[in-house]
Amino acid sequence: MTAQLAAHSTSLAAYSTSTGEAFQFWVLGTVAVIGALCTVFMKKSVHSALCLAGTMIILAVFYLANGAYFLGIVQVVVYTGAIMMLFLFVVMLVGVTAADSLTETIKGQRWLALLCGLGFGILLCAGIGNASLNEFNGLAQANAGGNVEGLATLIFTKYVFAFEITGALLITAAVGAMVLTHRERTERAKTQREMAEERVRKNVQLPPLPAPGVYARHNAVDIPGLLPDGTPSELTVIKTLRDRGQIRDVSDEALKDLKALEQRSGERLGRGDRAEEAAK
Amino acid sequence: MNPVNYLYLAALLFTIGATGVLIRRNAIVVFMCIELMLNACNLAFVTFSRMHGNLDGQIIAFFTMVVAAAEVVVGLAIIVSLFRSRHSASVDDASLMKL
Amino acid sequence: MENLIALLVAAPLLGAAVLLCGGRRLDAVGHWIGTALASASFVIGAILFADMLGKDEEHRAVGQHLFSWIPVEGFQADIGFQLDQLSMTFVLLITGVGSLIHVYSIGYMEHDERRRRFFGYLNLFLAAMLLLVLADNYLLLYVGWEGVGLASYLLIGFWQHKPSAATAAKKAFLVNRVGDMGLSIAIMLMFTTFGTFAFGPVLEATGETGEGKLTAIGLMLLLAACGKSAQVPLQSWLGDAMEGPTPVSALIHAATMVTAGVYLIVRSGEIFNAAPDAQLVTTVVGAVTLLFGAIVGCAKDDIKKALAGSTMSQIGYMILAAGLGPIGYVFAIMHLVTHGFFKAGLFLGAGSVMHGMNDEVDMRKYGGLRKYMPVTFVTFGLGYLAIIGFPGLSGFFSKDKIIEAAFAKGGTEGWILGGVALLGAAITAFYMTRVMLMTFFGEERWRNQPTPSPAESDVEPAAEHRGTHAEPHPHESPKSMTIPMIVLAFGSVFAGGFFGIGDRFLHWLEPVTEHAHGHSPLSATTVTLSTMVVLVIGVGLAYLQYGRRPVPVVAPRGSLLTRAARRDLLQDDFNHVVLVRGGEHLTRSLVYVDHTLVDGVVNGTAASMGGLSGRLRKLQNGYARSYAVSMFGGAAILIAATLLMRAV
Amino acid sequence: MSFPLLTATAALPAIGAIATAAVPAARRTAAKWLALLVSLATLALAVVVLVRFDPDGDRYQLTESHSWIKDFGVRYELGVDGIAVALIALTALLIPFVILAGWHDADPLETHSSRWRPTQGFFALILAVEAMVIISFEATDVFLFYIFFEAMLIPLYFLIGGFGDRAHAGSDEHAAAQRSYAAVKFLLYNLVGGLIMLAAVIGLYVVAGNFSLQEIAEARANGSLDMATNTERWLFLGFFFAFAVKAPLWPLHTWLPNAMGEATAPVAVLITAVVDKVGTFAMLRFCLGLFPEASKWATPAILVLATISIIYGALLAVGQRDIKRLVAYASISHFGFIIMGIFAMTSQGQSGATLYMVNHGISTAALMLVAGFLISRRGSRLIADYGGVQKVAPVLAGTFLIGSLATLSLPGLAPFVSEFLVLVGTFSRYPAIGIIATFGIVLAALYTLVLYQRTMTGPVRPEVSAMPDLRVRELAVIAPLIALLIFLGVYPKPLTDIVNPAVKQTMSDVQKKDPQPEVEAVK
Repeated sequence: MTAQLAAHSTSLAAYSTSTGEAFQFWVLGTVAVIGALCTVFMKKSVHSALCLAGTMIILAVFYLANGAYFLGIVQVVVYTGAIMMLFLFVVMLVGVTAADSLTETIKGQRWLALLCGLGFGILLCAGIGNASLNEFNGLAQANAGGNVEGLATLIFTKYVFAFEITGALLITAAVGAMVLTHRERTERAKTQREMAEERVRKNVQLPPLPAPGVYARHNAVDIPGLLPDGTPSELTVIKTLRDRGQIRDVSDEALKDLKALEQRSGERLGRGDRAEEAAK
Repeated sequence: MNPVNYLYLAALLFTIGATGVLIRRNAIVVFMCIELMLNACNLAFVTFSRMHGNLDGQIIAFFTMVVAAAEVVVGLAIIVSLFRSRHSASVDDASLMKL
Repeated sequence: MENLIALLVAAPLLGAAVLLCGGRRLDAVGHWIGTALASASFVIGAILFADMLGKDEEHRAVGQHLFSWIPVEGFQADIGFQLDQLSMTFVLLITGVGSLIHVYSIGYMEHDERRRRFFGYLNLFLAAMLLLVLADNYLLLYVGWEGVGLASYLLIGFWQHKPSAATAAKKAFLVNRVGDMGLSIAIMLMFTTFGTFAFGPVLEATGETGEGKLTAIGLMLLLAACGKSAQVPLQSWLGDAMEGPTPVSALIHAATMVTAGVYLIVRSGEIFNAAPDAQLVTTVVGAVTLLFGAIVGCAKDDIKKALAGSTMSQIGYMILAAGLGPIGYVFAIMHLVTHGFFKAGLFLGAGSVMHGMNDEVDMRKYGGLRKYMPVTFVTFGLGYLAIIGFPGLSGFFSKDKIIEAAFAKGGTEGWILGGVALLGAAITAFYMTRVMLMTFFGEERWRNQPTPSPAESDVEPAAEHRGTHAEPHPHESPKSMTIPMIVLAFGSVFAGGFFGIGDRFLHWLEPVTEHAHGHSPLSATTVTLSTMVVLVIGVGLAYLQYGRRPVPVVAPRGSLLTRAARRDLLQDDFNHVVLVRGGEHLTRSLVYVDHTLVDGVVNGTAASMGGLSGRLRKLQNGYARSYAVSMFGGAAILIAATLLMRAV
Repeated sequence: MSFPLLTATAALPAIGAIATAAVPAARRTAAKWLALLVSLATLALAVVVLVRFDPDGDRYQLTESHSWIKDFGVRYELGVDGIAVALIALTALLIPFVILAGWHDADPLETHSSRWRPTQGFFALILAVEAMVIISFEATDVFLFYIFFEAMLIPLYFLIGGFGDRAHAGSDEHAAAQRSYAAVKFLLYNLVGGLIMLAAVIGLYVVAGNFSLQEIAEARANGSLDMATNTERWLFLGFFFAFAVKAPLWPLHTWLPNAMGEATAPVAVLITAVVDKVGTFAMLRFCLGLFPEASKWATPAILVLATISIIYGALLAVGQRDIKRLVAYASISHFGFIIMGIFAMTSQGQSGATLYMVNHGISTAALMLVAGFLISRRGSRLIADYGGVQKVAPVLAGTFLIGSLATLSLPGLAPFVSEFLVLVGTFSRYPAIGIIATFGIVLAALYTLVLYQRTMTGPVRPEVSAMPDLRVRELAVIAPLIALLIFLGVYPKPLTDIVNPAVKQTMSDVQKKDPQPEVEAVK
């Protein structure tokens, strides 16, 4: 295609273009407009992005047709290839399935927007029509030494400062994007041990809540479970019974049993004195 | 065909893009519309370049692309962080400018 | 010799400055300084008088130009003095009576802790009054005019802690200001008419302008005189001014300041001569006040207020005489001088009585005092005889001449004015006899009066804390008080004769004021005889009323006229209702208008701006897209504008 | 080139302001002394200006001229005529008293932190106002004048809003609200006036092509600059409006009572005695100088407004309950006299108006500062809260009385001279207006004496029974002012000598002659 287009370049100096280019313009132009409209009116952002990518590729073709070979390629590679992919990534990140509602929430916004758009478009076209733009010099001369070379000459001579500054701008933008999206951890992640220690320090509910029946001597629903220290936990009885006060407290016996058990095991292990100390 | 038609096309695309900016609420789509407007401008620049027979228009278009790239990077980053904090990419949600 | 004129003013002015700025360390000697400087002024006056007598009539008027006061393009006001016979008369009266009253005050104010200040104010008054009579132009006269007003204000309100005194002082100043307005308008008229306001040029040029202008000037001068001399309709302040210490009443509100109006009219004689309408109004004012004051004087039980009514009435005589033109000027001034003697004497006597009676002022609580204060009785009695015009005493000569001159005015006017003057003489005899009888004769009504009278407010002036509130012990006053009374009594007896016999005073003053002999329809003897007759009638009526019958301690309700006269013939009530109330309503409504309307318009604008911006704020809904639409619309408009501009 | 005396006179207080502001927080006494010294040095410079000024010399003297904004022909042009010299002297004279009187007005309260530095700010702002006022009097370039005319609003805004009267009836919040209301009102009124003036200034540039007062006046006089009648009138109205707000003239006056009521007494003096004079001064210099025909055209309306001001201000003063507001309304009445004198277009009227500016400055300062001392003792501005002060503080009462007497223009005190000149000047051209204005002097007696009676006389109220008499510092403020009042009342010649030639010039600007007295006219 490039070659075909390059052949056209000789005729670019003319007032009007070749029929081929005209044909290409009307077909692809229509598609481009449709693509643009779809970009605006598609409900899903993925679809919008794809339509936009299509429009951009068509624009790349038009660049080539206008003798801007370098830009045409860059349009495809950088714009469509890199930037639009970036868009798609973000769309994925935000949620590809999410469909936007197109109903307008700001009163009169849509009508105003359409009115302004229409007016703006008409005025712009009127302006273009009004301007005497019939003289077309064509790029044959400018592109004589090759389009890329021509551009390079300009960029590195006349526009070298702008070029350098845009370089700086790009770097700044990259850094800025990093800063914006990067979330700094303000503190070190806690280890499991630290979390456990914290719970002990707070002393709210050290172990997980006991299930009914744990440590129970009875498995009736109206008997509370016992906490490790032997006290009954009313939380283990269902609320209805608790409200009615139908809780059978068996903790005294249980505590007694527990004490006897501890004493016995203590004697056996020879830790009597320590138990005494604890008793004090 | 008169190459001026390219300019009309550019104007049309620009207007469509602008209207899109105004009526869409999804920040990403709004952003895409902006890209569309930039592209329309680029088309116009390229056409002007052809009209005048020099490459300056193309240079401007080139710079536009670079700046657009930078803008996209920063803009998308903003959208991402907005989305993170608000769980929404709607531009209407960020209406803190209201008194 | 002319250079001494300034010293006349400077001496008391220096006294005022020293005493008022001197601070407490001068408390012990302040009254001596004040008296000394007042007397110094008198001595200078006497020297100048002697000098003046030594010259021919034509060269007696001298002047002293000090410096240019307000030099502005087309407007020359100078500080300059003029001493002619008229001024000389006043200078001697002012400094003479003034010095006597200074002496009197030493005793009278002995116990007042602010005595130094009192003497400062008195000196200030002397300076201002001398400035008034010595000025050689109206503007400087105006300075003195307001200066005496200020001194009067300060002295009436000397016992400022008494609200009544403070109010009276303010009232005096305000009413005087209305008169002052007349004087300032008169000066402005002179300026636009004559281009100057110095006495000489103005009075010489009266022939060169129309009568209308002169009438206007004359009426404005009369307004000023009414304010200062307490003439109807601006008389209301004088009665209240008796709130001041008695020496003040004697000096300022009897002998000197209140006569400034007469001076002004006599000084401006040429203007009045050329404006018969103004003269007529002057005589009417004088006649009305004459009766007004006399009637008020009959009804008052407060001895000072009765005397104040008398003062008003007597000045009415003078104004009447001054209004008569050249036939009356000399007699106006002559009565002024004799009145200065006897009225000051009467006031000092009244002060002496009050001094001995625990500052009681209600004559119904006096009675039979002649035994306890013989000197006061005699001097007061001589003053009394002088004022009613007892043959041979001062008042006889001066008042008689005025009545004669009134008749000499001619025509119906002459008869009316003369009749009024005669009637006034009768009433004068009546009320003065009433005062005399109630105070010095009859039973001792002050006995068994342990409670203080309601006239004495609970806040007593420090100076008047002399006795307890128990029964008063009438006693004679100290020498410093009686001597001035004796001197003044001497004047009351002999001044009239001295002036009147052989027309001495007339010849003295004639070069300044001119004099014309009127053609009276009645002979001088007839007038004198009728005066005698009305005198006897007045005295007789008073004797029947107050001498034969006991005087009730509590005032009877009295007739309608009596009650009205007690209230100053309702003039104060009129003032209160129309001016005070009306003014209060006016200011209050203006304050309201200022707040709601004038301010309201501005605040309303602000509020509507606020409302508008409140609406506009809603456009700022915070939606970026909404803002983008306006930007986009703006861009479209810009394009349209560009296209339009290019198309045009 | 000679020493730029005028610049120095204005620059000294400006530098002083910066220096004062820079004094550290702890050394606030040093700041006070510094401010006082600077103001005294400025006074010394003003005296030098006064001495160097030759009344019989050129119209504008001690001129300085430098190019400033070339593109618009804006120049830094200074010069003084007799009127300006008198007013500069007044300003320089009053500021030390204002500073001395406000010695403790901006001391930080105990509740403030130690780093709080209101004192420095207060005195720096006062000096800043002084600098701007002085340069406004000196500027002969319209644009330069405009800048400082407007800029002085900024320090004043802070002085009113930031340093209110501590004697306030309401709570602290209420006081603060009132204060900021007063400050904003002051600012808005004057800004609106200034805005309209700016439009007129620009209009003048469009018409005349430069901003130089002298050049424009000359061009107008020799006919090379011809303004259409309507243009001239509109421009005149634009200028006059701003000055009438500042002056203030009825019905643009309502900001003054608020501002003076809420500000501390020294600041109130600064506003009414100094700053407002810029308004009347500018009427004389700019309105009459630049637009003589339009001035004559507007005279009847302005005289009517001035007369309304006189009577209305006095009547409202009678109706006030607040001492400071009373003085404010009295000032409105007095400004009516000044404006009347200016537009009467007679030598007496204009000389009188100029003297009035000076005398009113001194007399209001005397009355207001004593009132301030009184208020600071009792902590209330309401007249009804006082009574019998005379008994406990006789010196205070005496000075208050003299201030009151000066306000009612008692002969022998300075204001009488000027008031009478204004009245005579007006009367000789417009007798009816002169007579109506004369009623103002009766009303003046009413409001001042009622004020004196209610506050100073009568039985001693318990709240004032322990009131101390004037202190040495306060006496040092009042005594010179009173001495000056008396001196200028008896011997105003030094002042009239300076003012007369300038008035003559102004009269020739408007091409008016004094009406001739009837008798001489006959001759």
